[in-house]
Amino acid sequence: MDFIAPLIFVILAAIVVAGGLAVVLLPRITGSALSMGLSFLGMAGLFALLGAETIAFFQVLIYVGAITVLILYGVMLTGVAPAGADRRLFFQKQAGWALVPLKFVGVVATVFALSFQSNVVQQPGGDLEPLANAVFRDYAFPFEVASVLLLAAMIGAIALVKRGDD
Amino acid sequence: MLSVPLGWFIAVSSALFFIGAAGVLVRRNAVVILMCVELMLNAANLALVAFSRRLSDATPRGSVFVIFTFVIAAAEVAVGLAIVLAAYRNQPTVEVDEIHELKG
Amino acid sequence: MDDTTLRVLATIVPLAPLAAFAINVFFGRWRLQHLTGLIASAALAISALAATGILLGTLGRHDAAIVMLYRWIGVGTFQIDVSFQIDQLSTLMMLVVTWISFLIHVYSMGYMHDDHGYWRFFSWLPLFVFFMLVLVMADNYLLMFVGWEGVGLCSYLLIGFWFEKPAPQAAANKAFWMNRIGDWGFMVGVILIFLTFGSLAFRDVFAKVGIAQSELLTAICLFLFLGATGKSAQIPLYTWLPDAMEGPTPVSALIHAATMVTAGVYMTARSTPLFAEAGPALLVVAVIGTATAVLAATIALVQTDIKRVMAYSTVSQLGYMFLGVGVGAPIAAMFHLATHAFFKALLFLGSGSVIHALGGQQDMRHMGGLKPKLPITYWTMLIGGLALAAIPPLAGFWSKDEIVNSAFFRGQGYEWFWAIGVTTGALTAFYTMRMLWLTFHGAPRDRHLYEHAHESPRVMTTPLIALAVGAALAGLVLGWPPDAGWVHQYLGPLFERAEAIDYSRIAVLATISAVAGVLGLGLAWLTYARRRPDPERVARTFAPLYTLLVNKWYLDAFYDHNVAGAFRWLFGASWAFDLAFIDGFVNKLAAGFQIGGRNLRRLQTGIVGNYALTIVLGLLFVGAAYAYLRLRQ
Amino acid sequence: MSPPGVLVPGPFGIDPLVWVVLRLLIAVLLVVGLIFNGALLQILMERKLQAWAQDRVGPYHVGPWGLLQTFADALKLIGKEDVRSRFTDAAFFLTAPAITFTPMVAAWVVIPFAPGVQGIDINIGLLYLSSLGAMGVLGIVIAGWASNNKYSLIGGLRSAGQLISYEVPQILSLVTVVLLAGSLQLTKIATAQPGLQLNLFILPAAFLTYFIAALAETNRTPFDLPEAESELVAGYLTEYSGMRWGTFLALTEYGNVTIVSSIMTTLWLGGWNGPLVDQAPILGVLWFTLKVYVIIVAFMWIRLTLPRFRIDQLMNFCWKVLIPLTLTNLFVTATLKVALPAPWDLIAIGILNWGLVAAFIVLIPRLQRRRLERLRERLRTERERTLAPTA
Repeated sequence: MDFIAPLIFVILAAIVVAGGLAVVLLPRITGSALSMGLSFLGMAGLFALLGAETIAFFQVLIYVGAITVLILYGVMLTGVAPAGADRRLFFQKQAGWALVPLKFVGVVATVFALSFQSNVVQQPGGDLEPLANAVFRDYAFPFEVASVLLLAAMIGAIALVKRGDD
Repeated sequence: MLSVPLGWFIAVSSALFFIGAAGVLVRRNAVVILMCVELMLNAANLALVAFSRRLSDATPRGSVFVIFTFVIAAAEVAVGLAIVLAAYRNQPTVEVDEIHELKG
Repeated sequence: MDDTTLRVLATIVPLAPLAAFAINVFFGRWRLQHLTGLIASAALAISALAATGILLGTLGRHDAAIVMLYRWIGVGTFQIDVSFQIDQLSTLMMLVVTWISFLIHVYSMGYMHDDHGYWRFFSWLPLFVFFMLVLVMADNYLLMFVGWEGVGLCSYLLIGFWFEKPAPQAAANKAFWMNRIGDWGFMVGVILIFLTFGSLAFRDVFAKVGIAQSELLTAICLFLFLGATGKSAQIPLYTWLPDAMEGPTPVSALIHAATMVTAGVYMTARSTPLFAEAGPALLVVAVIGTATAVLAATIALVQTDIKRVMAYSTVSQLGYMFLGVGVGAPIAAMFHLATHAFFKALLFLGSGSVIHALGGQQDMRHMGGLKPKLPITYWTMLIGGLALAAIPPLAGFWSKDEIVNSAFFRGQGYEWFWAIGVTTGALTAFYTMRMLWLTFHGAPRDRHLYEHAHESPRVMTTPLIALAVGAALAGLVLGWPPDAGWVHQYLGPLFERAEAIDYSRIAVLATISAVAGVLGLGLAWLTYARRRPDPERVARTFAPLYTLLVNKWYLDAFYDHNVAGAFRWLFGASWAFDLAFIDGFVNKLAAGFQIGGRNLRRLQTGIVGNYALTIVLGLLFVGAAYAYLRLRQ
Repeated sequence: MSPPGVLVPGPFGIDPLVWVVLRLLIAVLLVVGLIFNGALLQILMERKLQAWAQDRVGPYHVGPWGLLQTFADALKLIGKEDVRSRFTDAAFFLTAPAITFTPMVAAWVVIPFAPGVQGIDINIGLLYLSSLGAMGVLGIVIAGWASNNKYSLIGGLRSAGQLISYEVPQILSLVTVVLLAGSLQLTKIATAQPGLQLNLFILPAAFLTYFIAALAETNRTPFDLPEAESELVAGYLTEYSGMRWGTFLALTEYGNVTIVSSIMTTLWLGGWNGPLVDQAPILGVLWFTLKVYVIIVAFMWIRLTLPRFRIDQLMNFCWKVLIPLTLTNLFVTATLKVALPAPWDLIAIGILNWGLVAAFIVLIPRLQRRRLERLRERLRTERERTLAPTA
């Protein structure tokens, strides 16, 4: 069975990275949104592989179920602009110029990361209870603050998109 | 039974992070930029969970931070989209380099 | 009683009023309307029965039971629980609060019957009871503070109940501000307690009382007492209470006579272990209490508004309670608190009944001769008045006497407190008699009102009778024999006995104060019934004194002009300073930034991508620097 | 059932590795069979019930009493020509049915039919089900988008709004039950309701809110706005035909109905619990199926009884009625659970829950009546204003 976990990992990692690349490279914005959803799903799979099932399902619930749909909503409400990539090129050039060292650093980081050879340990019994204990006991106060943040974001979003006349 | 080295996860995480960062730089559509930011957040999440599982404390601190990241991501998308919509209503475009009304 | 039953009962006691509040505030407006009063009263009945159950179940018990509901705050070592301390003190308070509240709720169903804010009234009133119960049941200072603020809020809401009129609004604001000053003191006290003892739970703090420096402890106690003066209307923060009479009369009876204003006394009694070690703090309490008692009693002599007489009387009686705590007799203070709750609630409700009968007229100069018209009100108020005047064997006599006697037995110059207390007792008797006479006896001064006066409905008179029975008998039942009565045996284990009691002299002292009371009564009767001396002539003869009293010793005016003026001056000065220095500096700085910004704004392209690029470049720089430092190691 | 990934020897001496694969195959076949047959059965049931309620005969041509009608329909759908408009967005148009169908199938994994008869008994079963429920929205939005048709787009967007909104009361109702059971594991929740101590009696308000939210989540009447034929033709389904349509409507919708019914059965009706289950665990499947079908019939009954909401009513109902109600319920339940000791909390929670149900039943007609009156009032004043100059 030793080969199964790496195999699953490779498949999921491919999904995640390919999805991420598609987000950036696909010309159509709906395509980007869907590939983002795919990438998120793969990420959920990676979480599950790490033994963090609770996080994995939260990932599906929040990212796939809510954020992707929200983004699709945004896409549909703003209309799909034609992919006019050739209107103002100077910025793209700058970015491309910046990408060279960026990619270089990325590669270095990847190589560096591959030197972490110790295996990830999987604890028995899932991560629900330790997570719940941590969030609601040790991190109760930050959790409350986070909920206030969400509330503020919600009110802010409503205030931003509310039209003056209704 | 799980025999995937930690480094692999970190490698995927960093790859996704830089893909996201590149997307933020290259794409001009504000909604796509939002998506790329989400990708970067996700990459960070993966690193957090991976390290957290590796450390195997009694309290999975990394996972807790991931939950906070979820909150931040949700808030960020809500507010970000609201801003994009408001800007779109003002001037029907979502290309970030055409929205520079606030330029001083 | 086993723990589970106790837990359930202790939860029911505060939750029943809270539930009534929740139901009434959410549904009262549309669906329940005139059921709200019934709901609130029923909830209070449940609460009162549960409190009685707790009393019966814990009678033999000497240690405090802690009922922990849940951990409220647990951040590191800072741990606050929502938990109740059920001991003799809190049980006594629970009983007083729930039963008096129940009677007043029933009374209010009649009194507020035609008010369009009926449901609102019966939403705030149970909410008040809930907070009051939290205050008295709390086992730590922070939870107590929650109740403390909560009752303040409800007091504010209920004083300003008729907010469409300007006077209640102003009174509510005044009460709020005055209380704010006191609450500030209380809050500082609580913070100091936490910093000193590292805990806020009563049992931890009292156990560790020895570790604090004496000066610090004195400061803590004085700050706590500042809070008490605010809530319990003592000098210097008493002026809000008479104005609070703008609220509906049941509110005055419940909040501003029987329960909330006694919170300060309760808190001070609860903190006795702190005060006992705190050097001069107790003396301050005693002095302030006595001064307030005298001052308020003298003002009450000349008031013409029936409710204001009561209000100043309340301030004065609260002064007595603080005197009791101050001379080291918290049991006597609590005893007086309990009996006072009965007779003062009774007097307020009775005057409410009179006001109700006269269609809202509160001025005693328009009353008179109402005795045949309002027989039940008259007789019950007479009992209440005599109890207030401390005529034996009514309730007030036993408790007040005990307070002043404790001062006497303390010796060492404390006899002065006794002398002032007894004199004030005579004053009390005088204004009580004056109030009763002007209201019920003599010739009717306003024919029209007199003709239309009518006795209140059953729902209002029944609580009056119940309270009258309490006012008549509570002292004897709870306090006989002196210093060894039920209340002493019950509360005894909580407080160390301050002084040895010389029983042979009690009889003499009691006779003296009884005589003082009768003297006061007689003098008032002579003055107002026989007109010998004629009150108007007395007022003319002692014109300066009379003016002083009518103007409430000019203290209100002093606050309005001097204190407020001083603050206004301070604010003006700080504003000027602000303009000249801080703003000037900021303006210069801003000018500098403006020039800089004019030149730097070229960096601002307005293109988001550029900014993102800058961020990435910064990130790269930081990463490179980190890598360089790591590699050099 | 054994935890995933652990090799257990199969029956009849089958090799462990082979047994893993075999078990997977059997499970997949079982679930697929269940879904297909369930959908066929339920469509027939619904049509027969509708006919019965409307005093008609219903399908009766194919097979005895029309029993084979839906099989014939299915055959027709599969055999139909695959028609697709040229202006649709091919890739998305083709994947959308799969996106909604897949999470529905995946959800069956954790449904506990009887002790031991369950795909996998994970300790976060409810979270799993909720997250899968959230995924289905994506397919509907994509379908609406890819159809390149205004009706479809509006249907898809409406659906997304509806599903996201109603997810809130749905999950809040679930959390209320989880609070009492103290677990997210479906089997534990089911076994926490011994005998007649069903959650239905303790938490009827949560059941009611979940039921309503589930109606909305499965796009059933009175919440079937996304496919409201009178205003949107067929909503996001307009451009679909053949088996793609069948996957969307027949399989996914009925499959989702079955799943939410199973969740309700497990959470509120005690799952497989019933007479004689201790002796013969396999009987649990029977009880479970019976309970599920009772709820499904209730779904159909509601469809027969109630007219459709308007979109603003739908949103108002969710945000102004359902969410406050579920929040109150959750808050009260949590408070009581913490505040009171063991036997008392259940009693108090039960009483309060029934009170909430009563309040809900009293309140809703009142609110509706008031809305109606206000509407009439407005119409009348408007009419008067327009008529005034002529009169």
